[in-house]
Amino acid sequence: MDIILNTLITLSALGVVLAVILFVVAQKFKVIEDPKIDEVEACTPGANCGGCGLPGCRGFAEACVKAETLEGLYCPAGGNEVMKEIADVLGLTAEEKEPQIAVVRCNGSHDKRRKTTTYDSALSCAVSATLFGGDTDCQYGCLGLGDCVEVCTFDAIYIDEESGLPIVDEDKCTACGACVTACPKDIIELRNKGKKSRRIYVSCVNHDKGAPAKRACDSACIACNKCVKACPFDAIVVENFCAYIDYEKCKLCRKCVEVCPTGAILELNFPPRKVKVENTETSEIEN
Amino acid sequence: MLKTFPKGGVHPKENKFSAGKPIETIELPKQVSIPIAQHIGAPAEAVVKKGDQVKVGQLIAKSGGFVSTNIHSSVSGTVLKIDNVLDTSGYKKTCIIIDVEGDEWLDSIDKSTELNTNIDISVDEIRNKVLDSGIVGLGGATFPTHVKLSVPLGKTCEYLIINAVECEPYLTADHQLMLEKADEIMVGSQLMQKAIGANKILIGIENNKPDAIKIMSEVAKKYENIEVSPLKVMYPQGGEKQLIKALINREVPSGGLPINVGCVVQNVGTAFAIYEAVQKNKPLFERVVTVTGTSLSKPCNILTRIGTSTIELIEAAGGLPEDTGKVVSGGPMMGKALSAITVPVTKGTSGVLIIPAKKSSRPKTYNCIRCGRCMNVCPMGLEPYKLKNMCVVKMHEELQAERILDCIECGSCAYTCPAGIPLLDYIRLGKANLNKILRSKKS
Amino acid sequence: MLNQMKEETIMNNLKNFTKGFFRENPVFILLLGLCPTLGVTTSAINGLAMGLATTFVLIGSNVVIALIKGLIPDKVRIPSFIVVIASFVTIIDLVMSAYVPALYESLGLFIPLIVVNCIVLGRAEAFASKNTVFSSLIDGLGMGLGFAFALTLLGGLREILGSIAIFNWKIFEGIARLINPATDYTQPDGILVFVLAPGAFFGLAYLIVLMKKISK
Amino acid sequence: MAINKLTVSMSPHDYGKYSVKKIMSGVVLAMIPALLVSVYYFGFDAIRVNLIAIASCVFFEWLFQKIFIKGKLTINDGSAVVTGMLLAFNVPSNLPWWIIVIGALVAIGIAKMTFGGLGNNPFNPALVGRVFLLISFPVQMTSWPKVSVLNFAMTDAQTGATPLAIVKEGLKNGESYSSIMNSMPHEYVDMLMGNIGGSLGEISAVALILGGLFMLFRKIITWHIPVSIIGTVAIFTAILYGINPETYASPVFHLLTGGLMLGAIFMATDMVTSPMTGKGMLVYGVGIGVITVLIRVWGAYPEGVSFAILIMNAVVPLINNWLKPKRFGETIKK
Repeated sequence: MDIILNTLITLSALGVVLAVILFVVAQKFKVIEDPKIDEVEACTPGANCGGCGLPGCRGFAEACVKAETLEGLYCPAGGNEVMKEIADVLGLTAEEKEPQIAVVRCNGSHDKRRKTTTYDSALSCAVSATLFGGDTDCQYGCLGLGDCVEVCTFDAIYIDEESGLPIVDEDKCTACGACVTACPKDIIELRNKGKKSRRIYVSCVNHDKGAPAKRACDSACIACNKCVKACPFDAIVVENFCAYIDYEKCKLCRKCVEVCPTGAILELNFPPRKVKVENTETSEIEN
Repeated sequence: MLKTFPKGGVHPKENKFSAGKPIETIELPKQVSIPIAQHIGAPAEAVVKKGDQVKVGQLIAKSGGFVSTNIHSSVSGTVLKIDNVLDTSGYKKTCIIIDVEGDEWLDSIDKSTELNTNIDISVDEIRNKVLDSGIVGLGGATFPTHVKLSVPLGKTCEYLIINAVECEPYLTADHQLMLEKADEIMVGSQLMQKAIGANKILIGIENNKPDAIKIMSEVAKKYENIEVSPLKVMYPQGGEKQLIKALINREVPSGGLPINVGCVVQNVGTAFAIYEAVQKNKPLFERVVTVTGTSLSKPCNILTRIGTSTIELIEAAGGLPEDTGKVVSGGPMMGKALSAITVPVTKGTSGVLIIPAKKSSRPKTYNCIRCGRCMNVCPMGLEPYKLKNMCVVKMHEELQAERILDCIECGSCAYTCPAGIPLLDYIRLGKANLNKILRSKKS
Repeated sequence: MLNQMKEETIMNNLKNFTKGFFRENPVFILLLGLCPTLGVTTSAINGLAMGLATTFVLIGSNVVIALIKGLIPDKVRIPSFIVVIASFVTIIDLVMSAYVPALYESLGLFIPLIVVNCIVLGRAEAFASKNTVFSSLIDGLGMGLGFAFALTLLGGLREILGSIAIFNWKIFEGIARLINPATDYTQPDGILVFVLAPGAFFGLAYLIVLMKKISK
Repeated sequence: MAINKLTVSMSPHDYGKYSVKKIMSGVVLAMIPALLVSVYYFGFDAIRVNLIAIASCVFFEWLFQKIFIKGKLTINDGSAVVTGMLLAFNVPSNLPWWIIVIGALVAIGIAKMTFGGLGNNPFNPALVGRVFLLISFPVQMTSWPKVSVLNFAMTDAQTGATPLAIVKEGLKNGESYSSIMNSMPHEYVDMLMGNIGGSLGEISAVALILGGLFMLFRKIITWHIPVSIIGTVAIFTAILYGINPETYASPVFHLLTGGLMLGAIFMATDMVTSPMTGKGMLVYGVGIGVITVLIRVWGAYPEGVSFAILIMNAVVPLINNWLKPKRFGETIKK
């Protein structure tokens, strides 16, 4: 009986005293944190890639909660879906953005671009770029040492052994833009993913004149202007001896691909062209 | 005990094969390509166009700003075109390509070899002539000399230091120039002294050139206020800050210039070029280049016109050896490896070094064993192993606190690393990135 | 429909029970309750006893907290949890000192220290205060047995290496006795350091590595 | 014209003569005199212990590299051989083979490869192995065989204590230092030459100093660490001896016995686990010296060099951070 009484008295007394203390402390240190930040953060992919330009996903969530509208705030890794979720949580409207993807604008694989020197320093594109234009005659092309691979937090880019060029994994790439800033040659660009992820782009950034560009690389853009003439939508411009397709204007008609003499314009994820294939085959036989 | 800088430094094998070989001239090339960016600062602007006739010494590209300088034709002939040509930087840069026809010099150039010791020229005239003649620091940094000769307001200069150290292994161009043109160098130095208003001229020569020390000391007696000091052989004594520390025991503050401690440092080659420019009216269109290498049959020092293709120099030195693996413009410690041997000689080319194939690859790399050798040889008292790691993980703020910008890129750390780690590669990269960040912060 | 739901609950409970062993093992994966883990695991039997004591406390506190979770105000839940836990620890403390005095002696201070074992409070906070009584019971049982499993494993490892014995059965000597009961063979000492504190760190570190490898 | 593809790399284009492999082989060469002395006094046992230690160290390095690290193979840099030899030098010559293998496993597996291999280990691997064995197998690790010149008979040698243990025991029993020394079977000359009980490689001060001079000459080590350790021990023990020569051993005795020379010359100078600047090395050396004397004079163990080095290993990163080299141009501030 003693034990029960003792327990009861001790615990009750303690409870009363502590309750008073707790009350005082609770009154003194009141913190109100917006619970929405947590909710928004839960919506984000949580990859902390920095693609939005803010410090991590938490930073992005805080910015979203603080902001009046979601204008200018976009999570490239999560895309429209995530933005819509966030908008629902906050009761705002998110702007729709065309999904984008990183594109490597160099097609100078080992067999198309001959090596003229041997590179022997630290294996980093950035180091190599401060030293010289690259171990081929093309001083604009991909160095193939994989700085873009290193910065990618989504494992979405890798160097192809055979061609020595980086290849973007379409399913994994979130267009966060880390590789774009990492590339010392400014070869990687973020472009609209396009319908059914069909894209057309000039896979060359060589600003040399036609002749030296062609000498350096078999698939270089030689600024022949044929694509410019072929384009019905004025989407192609040639600047500094290199063509560029504006993805906002391009309607994916593929006319430029046909006329390009060096194959510098690439088309991705299109169904094969039946008529055209037969034509080239016959012409090859004739030759 | 000979003077030297107190901390760090290495002593690579000297290999001065071309020492004592008289300065030769070679046949004029058929064509020269003269880059318009041969100096630190803004590139010059071409003032000739395709088809123009030019003479030796004629201005072909005009200074493009304060830190920039003129470029003159080194040959006479017709401008073939202005095109992009691969140069020492490893990139294609704009060059003026001239087909050589004969060797017709501008009339104003005094071609006589007579010594002109008259230095009774006004300071402004000296500066103007230096600017007009397109003189840059010939030690390799190619900083426009006229900028260095204008002492900023509020600063005074006590000493003019003539850098005759030539601490790079293999190179002998400055050494040979001192043997043959000691008097001219003295006059050139005095002209500079006058321009900057220095009290005294100090000439630092490393002790592995006893003949040059002897000749220079004897000649120096003829002139006032010139002192020749022999220095202990230690790389990188030719670095401005190290040389000042060695000669007058003053430390240039971090991020400062030699003028902060009352000095201006100029290379001997520059002194000679200034003599020629001021006394002979001859712009800078030729320089002495050492062509050397263990496998080269005839290492030599050649007086070369700017714009000559490197291959012609190599031919003059006995031809490119079969087993060549690497061609370096400059010395083995700080020179740049060339990606083609057609690269033109520029004002900054102090030497052409041929390295055999079996010596041209990097040593095998191991893990860093924290031996601290890189730290002990760093003449700037930095911690290269730490800087390298920080550069790899891009800790740029910490890099600035570790004073990466003080690095003079002498390469002592990478030279001495027993684990063969490419320390300097990454440090250079980190420096470049940090500079980029600082610039963008400023603007 | 009803059957399916029942199956689901059973599956859920089974999951709650098994996760404590590997997927969410408190010691190897969650790294909770390291103080008793390092302190008492000099032998397998000590580890097992400590693990079972903790299991008892876990089950008790989980059930009680799940029962009264509606009554406790959110602001003072931690003091309340601690009171509940402390009561159960006191119970096991009294029980052990009454029935297994030798073991109680060797575990010493670590039994009362169960009060501040992060697993107990952690489960109360993370699981019991949000789930039903039954699943809290299952969770407490699973987590507790997972803890006991980890402690026994570590204790066994240290005992084998440190004194070449398992559950106080000297291995070499025991085998020699089995072959010839009259033998006077005495086995050599083990690697002493595993009985000492540093051995606990080595053992735990490598067991964690091993668990990471296995659960991959 | 161009014959080969030119190699393009960053400056410098010339490289010094040091490489990790050369440094490691230099250390091995420097250990040869001490090895010869140990063979002279302990016979085949010395060779046996060395071979087992080296072989198992190299094997474990290979194994861990293969299974856990999966980088390029690093056993050919020679660091495992050095670790193996140092481990062998730090154990008695009559140690059973399986204990040596456990030591090698701990040295390479726990102290070195777990941290990422050569260059990343905070503690000297050989010493971690040795201390592990000392704590785990106190009996085997402290029964030193009595030396007998060129004993190749492979008979079980008698065991005896090290001079340090004799003195420690004697002082504990209340005898005075001078009386202990009088009954001591060894002269100072014996201690110099190695005619005393002790670990395999630590017995001969002369052979170790020879090796140290060789390493100094080859610029593998600098003078800072050995000199500061030996100097600190000498000064500290001299002060104690000056206070009371009856209860404290003389500095000469401290210098010549135990693993002090081995520790100062070979163990503490391990580049990976020692500070980088000269100043840092001096602090590190003084620290080791002080801790050694503290353990030897007032601690439970008769010998304290291994513990002292390991303790100071732990503060090396701090020393490196604190004693940075003097930056050029730092003194003048605008």
